[in-house]
Amino acid sequence: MWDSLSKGKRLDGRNLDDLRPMEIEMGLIKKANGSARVRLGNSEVVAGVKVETGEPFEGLENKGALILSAEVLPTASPHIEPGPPDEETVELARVVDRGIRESEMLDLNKLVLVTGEIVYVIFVDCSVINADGNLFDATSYAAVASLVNSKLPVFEIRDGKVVDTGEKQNSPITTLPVSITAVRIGDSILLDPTAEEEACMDARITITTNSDNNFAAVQKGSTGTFTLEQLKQIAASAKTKGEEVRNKIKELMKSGQ
Amino acid sequence: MWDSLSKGKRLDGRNLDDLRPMEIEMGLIKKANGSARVRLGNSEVVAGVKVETGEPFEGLENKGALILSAEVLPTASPHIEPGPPDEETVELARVVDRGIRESEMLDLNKLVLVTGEIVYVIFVDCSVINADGNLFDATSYAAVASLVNSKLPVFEIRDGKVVDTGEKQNSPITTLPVSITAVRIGDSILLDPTAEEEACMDARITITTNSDNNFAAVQKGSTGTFTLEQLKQIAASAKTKGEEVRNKIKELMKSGQ
Amino acid sequence: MWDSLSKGKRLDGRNLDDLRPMEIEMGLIKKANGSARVRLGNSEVVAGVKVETGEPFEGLENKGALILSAEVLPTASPHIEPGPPDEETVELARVVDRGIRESEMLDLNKLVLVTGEIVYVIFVDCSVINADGNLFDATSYAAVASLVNSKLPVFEIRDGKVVDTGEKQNSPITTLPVSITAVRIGDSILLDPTAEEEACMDARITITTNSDNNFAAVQKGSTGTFTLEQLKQIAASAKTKGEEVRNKIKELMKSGQ
Amino acid sequence: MTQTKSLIDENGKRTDGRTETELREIKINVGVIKNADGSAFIEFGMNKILAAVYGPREVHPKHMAQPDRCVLRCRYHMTPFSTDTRKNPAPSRREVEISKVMREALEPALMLQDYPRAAIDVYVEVLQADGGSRCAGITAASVALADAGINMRDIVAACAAGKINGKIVTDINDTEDKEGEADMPVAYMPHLDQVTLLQLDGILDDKQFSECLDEAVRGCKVVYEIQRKALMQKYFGEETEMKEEQ
Amino acid sequence: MTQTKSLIDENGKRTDGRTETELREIKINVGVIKNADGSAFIEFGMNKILAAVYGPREVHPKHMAQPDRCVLRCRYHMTPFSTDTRKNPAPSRREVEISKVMREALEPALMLQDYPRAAIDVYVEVLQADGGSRCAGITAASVALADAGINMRDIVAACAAGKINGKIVTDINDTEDKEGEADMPVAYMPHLDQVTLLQLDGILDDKQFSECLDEAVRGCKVVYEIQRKALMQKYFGEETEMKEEQ
Amino acid sequence: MTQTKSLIDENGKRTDGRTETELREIKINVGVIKNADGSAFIEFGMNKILAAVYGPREVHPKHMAQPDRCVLRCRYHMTPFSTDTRKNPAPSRREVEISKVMREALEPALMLQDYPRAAIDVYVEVLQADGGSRCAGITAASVALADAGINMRDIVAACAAGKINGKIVTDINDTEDKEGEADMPVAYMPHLDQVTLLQLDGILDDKQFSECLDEAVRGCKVVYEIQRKALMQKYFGEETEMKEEQ
Repeated sequence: MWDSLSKGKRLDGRNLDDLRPMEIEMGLIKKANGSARVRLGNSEVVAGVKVETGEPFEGLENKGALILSAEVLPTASPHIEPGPPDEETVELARVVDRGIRESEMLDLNKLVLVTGEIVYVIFVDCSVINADGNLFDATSYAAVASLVNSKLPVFEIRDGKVVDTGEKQNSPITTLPVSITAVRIGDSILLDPTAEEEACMDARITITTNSDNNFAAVQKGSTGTFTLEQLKQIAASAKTKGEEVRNKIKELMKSGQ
Repeated sequence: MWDSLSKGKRLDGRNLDDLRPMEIEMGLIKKANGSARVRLGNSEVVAGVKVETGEPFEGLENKGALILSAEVLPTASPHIEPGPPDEETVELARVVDRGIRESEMLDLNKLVLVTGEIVYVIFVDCSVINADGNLFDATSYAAVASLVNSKLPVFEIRDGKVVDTGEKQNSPITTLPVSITAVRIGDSILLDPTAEEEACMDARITITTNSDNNFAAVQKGSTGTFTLEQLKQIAASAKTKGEEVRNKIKELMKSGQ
Repeated sequence: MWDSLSKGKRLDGRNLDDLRPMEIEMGLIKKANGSARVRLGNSEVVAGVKVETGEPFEGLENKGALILSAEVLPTASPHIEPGPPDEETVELARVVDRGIRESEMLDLNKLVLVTGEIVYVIFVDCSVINADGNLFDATSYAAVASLVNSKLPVFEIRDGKVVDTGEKQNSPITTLPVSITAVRIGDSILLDPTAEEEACMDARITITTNSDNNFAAVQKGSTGTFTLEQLKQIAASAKTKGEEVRNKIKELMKSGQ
Repeated sequence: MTQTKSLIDENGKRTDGRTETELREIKINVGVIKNADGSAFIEFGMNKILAAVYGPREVHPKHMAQPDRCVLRCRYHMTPFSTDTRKNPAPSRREVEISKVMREALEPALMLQDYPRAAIDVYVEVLQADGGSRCAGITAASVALADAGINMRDIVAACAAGKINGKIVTDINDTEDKEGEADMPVAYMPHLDQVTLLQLDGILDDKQFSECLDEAVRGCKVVYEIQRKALMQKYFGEETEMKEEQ
Repeated sequence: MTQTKSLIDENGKRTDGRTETELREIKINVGVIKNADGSAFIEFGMNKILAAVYGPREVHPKHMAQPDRCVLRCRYHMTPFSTDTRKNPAPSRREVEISKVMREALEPALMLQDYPRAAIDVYVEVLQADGGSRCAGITAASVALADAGINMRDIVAACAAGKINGKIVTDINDTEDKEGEADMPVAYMPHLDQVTLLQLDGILDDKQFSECLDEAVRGCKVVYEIQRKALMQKYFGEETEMKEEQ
Repeated sequence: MTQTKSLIDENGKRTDGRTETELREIKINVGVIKNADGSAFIEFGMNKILAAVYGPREVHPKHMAQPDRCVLRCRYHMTPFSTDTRKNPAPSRREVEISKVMREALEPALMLQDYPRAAIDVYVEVLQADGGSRCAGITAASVALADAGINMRDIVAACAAGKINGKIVTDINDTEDKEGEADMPVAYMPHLDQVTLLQLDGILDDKQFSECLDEAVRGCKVVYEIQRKALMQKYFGEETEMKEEQ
């Protein structure tokens, strides 16, 4: 790998800043309020949106509740044991959640039924089916696409009780957050790493931008370091490459998925 | 054992389709709303009924809630470790529950206080005290007998709150489900297996009939197989033998226990 | 140690019935409703009081709820693993709780908003920071001092909802429970044992007295025994030494902490 | 299973348009999970279920290893978005039970003595649940085991029969499961003519019991043909399947 | 333990008709659990409690074994139907604490050094709980240990005393525990004259403390006689007991 | 981070009176926990955080040991009374994540290959939480590691920068975290000039991103000086610090 990288090429033939081929399928889970399956190279994630009502979070009385979970299914790799999420999966869920939450992708102010008492609760559950590196981006794209695909039930309060009117509404989407993950191996910065590349990485970073192409969330990971110059360079790539991915999602939206 | 079985006899002298001696004692736990202790050979189970009020299950808004649990106490055998129920105990509880639920032994429609909001919650908790095979039937008989023995508190809604009137009512019992468990060892089918016989079994099956002598629930277990003919033969035995057990329970009911 | 004890002296130079030097600092956690840090020799505990509202406990509908927890932080010794409380920590919490509860230190009758429905919930959480023996007393003193230090928010019911008025009130303290712990090593009875002494102890006992110098709670521990005479002798010491500690806490209260 | 709505119309059609003996549409894709040793994706009506097989491989923890045979482990698991109401991610007692009966239904077909001291893990993931998810899961898992190259005596095919409006019907769907009178899931090895799973929820008399069991087994044979074609298509390509159909 | 109702009537009788120094009725049956190495069932007032002993036996996990002595493990557990309100099956902090003090109360009577590297497990199962279930449990467990043939220095007998209406009384029942002023459970080895358990909940002055402790020990001695008879009846039959009573 | 109140007044002062580039008051005491191999207590604004280090020591369970290096383990934990609303004692997903990034932020400074097969445990206990508890925790932990005598390449200092009212400011406090527009915690090794932690919550444009990152690093350098003095004071006494300040 090192030989290859020193020539600016990766084992799978990509340039250092190439993303792998991506496929997005929306709406595959009819029982969910929204769903998407994303393939990023051989990494594959299914995300589903389910909508309920409940109490708002403390301190966020005038906002709907967004709850994102992620699990890496034991189908995904020989190294996954079934069980409660480990440290890495908790980080995965929280980083994907952070991108959506900090970009304010969903206008949660529009998801309140009775301030401080009853709000829409939006569950976004992400299941990694096959793991071949960069689960952060694959999961993030699946979560974002499932929300893009979602229609929310119209709930109403009648006689003090929540009633599902049977009607549907578009989800209040304001922006499309897109994360780009890079790893450093020696002096090379590689985007969208495979599992093989992650096994050799020194450090990892995930940068999320919104539709205005501003930064919304960052997470550095792994036990290596970055210089300030490297960080700024990756930030610039995250904008360019993020826009590419965002345009792909926008096309899917237009095509009516 | 194989020698013996080839002659149609079991190590404890029983014929293949003989059940072990059974003892049922009802009402031993005064603090419970109903209780029973069952001895089936050396297997021994105590079951207790406790009644509360609560919300109905989702999708079953016009029915009382029945919640059955089973635990194999560490007193029961040198092989039991204290702790949360393992796979086998979960199956035990679910099979016993299924017999009671599918036969509609309790008329849950009569256990509603406010439709969709407050219903009777009937807990049936089963504790295996000594384990010597066929826990399915021993536990099932204890659960059924504890319900037969049970008197429910009369709850009322006053000023929007649940009040225990202090009065008692009979439980709304419609039928008596009885399970019969058989195991296959080689070509022999044995009813009511001991622990020793279960250690040699190829496959197991539990068949529950109701007071009309119809089938209400079936659970095949263990890693062996049955032929269709074997299954139909066991189904016939389950009816005959189930009726014997049912008559025993009916006698106890008449004798005022 | 045995040599030393036979001469009535301990390894740290104390007499058998000497307590170690004690330091109490109150109010160090501004975000808590009350707090205290106690150093007893090298054992160190921080306790914090947090106040919420909630339902009363069953059977105690006309009383506020007091909930005491204890944890031994992994900072406290090389032998502590992070994780849920083990048997010893559960006992620690329950013994500290018992002293406060049985002495009726807090007048819980004064902490009711709507009888049977909404009461003050007083959490006292104790964290052992460094463990060098006699955690029972160090934790008990920290819990008691944090309650002494506490001011409760004044809650009111307005339009059926709980409102925090923003005002503060003194906690309804009626008495100061003080526990004294003794261990038996051979024929010697030692008060306030160090970790080293606990490692050699035959039996342990914790006796709590109240401000009237009556007994309020006792817990014998460890796998050794006491004679009746030993127990009565320790009970007498618990009164004398408990009064010393109580006076120390009273002085701190006067000095306005 | 109390109040029975009309689940069969005047033309003898069921709520989803099927006849009494008709199975829902079934599609099986083999080898869909890159990292797994064997895998299959089944669409069985609205069920969408993945099965992945890892093994034979080393056992962890080691004390679970058997000196004379392979350990088979099996997990049936529903994703939170697979059900009408969101499923709590913690494993339910229902999932624990189904995992157990699924393992017991699959094991008779496997030559486990060929892999002493090893383990085979079967992971069944329900992405969308419809009635009959355990049968669909067993069906997919058996194909995934074959795809993993495990030595097998037979394929296990699974299908339920049941009773609605007093009639025995094949392959109970979600509505029929909830509002019908009986549901009997069966798993079956067609070549060995052996039943490896049998459950029943609901009331059947003598005659119905036999009829239901026979009908479920017939359904299993239909399912088996689809399993066989899916495996042939994977290993011999589209053409083979063409020939089969001629 | 605040507001004290009248728990002693004008005739000096307690709510269940007992005098101040009278114990509730106690019955002990030995050897009631077939699979256990030793067992006992105690009815102590309305308490119905089983104790089963397994061991000495191998320790799992092995690293818990002690080279020079046997490990004693003890679990106090309430069945869900044993209490007025249904008990949640998960172990409560109260059960964890009682398990610990129960083990510490039983251990002084056992010759654990006779069984190096082994474990003895004591399981106490409360089928019906009344006041004093820990004392009844210790009493039953000690009989079960004897029934298991464990080498013992003494039998541990347990009984509480307490304070109601300002008076010291023996063997506190449920109502007295909840509405009385103090409850002091004690476990005691009669031949060695040693206290192995002592707890107190409630207010006692100096004199009451001594009196209460002495009275609890007297109760333990009464309990011990019943333990002894139960064991003799098991091992020497009904007749022996007859002789005892003459 | 939606509705931005005025967090900077007309005099350019923040809610706690600081200027835009000013850090909160920071105090570090070294060696505060008797039993630990190294420890530090930090007050960083209203944050009160303990860090204790145990190790290098044997690894349990043993299979976690690495043949060529030391295993670093790290736990970030909040006491129940440390937050405005009582914190549930069970570890939250937030605590799990912070434990992970904290370990990854500390590890680059440690010469772990010097201690093969061993483990170092870092326990960070938040007694009182204010904005920036992860930065304060990393700062304290790095000092505690030095106090434990672990071989280190550099000290890790941590500080956040952020955006409030459209301006980049240093060392975000609790109010600014909740009501401001962006929070960027950074950990940094001053001598090696390397970033070991970088997170961002909130919206920044290109220019702000760079500015914020640079400002956080500047804050880390200020923090580093305080770490250095605390360690010198511990090891060389008050006097040394005096000289430093001259």
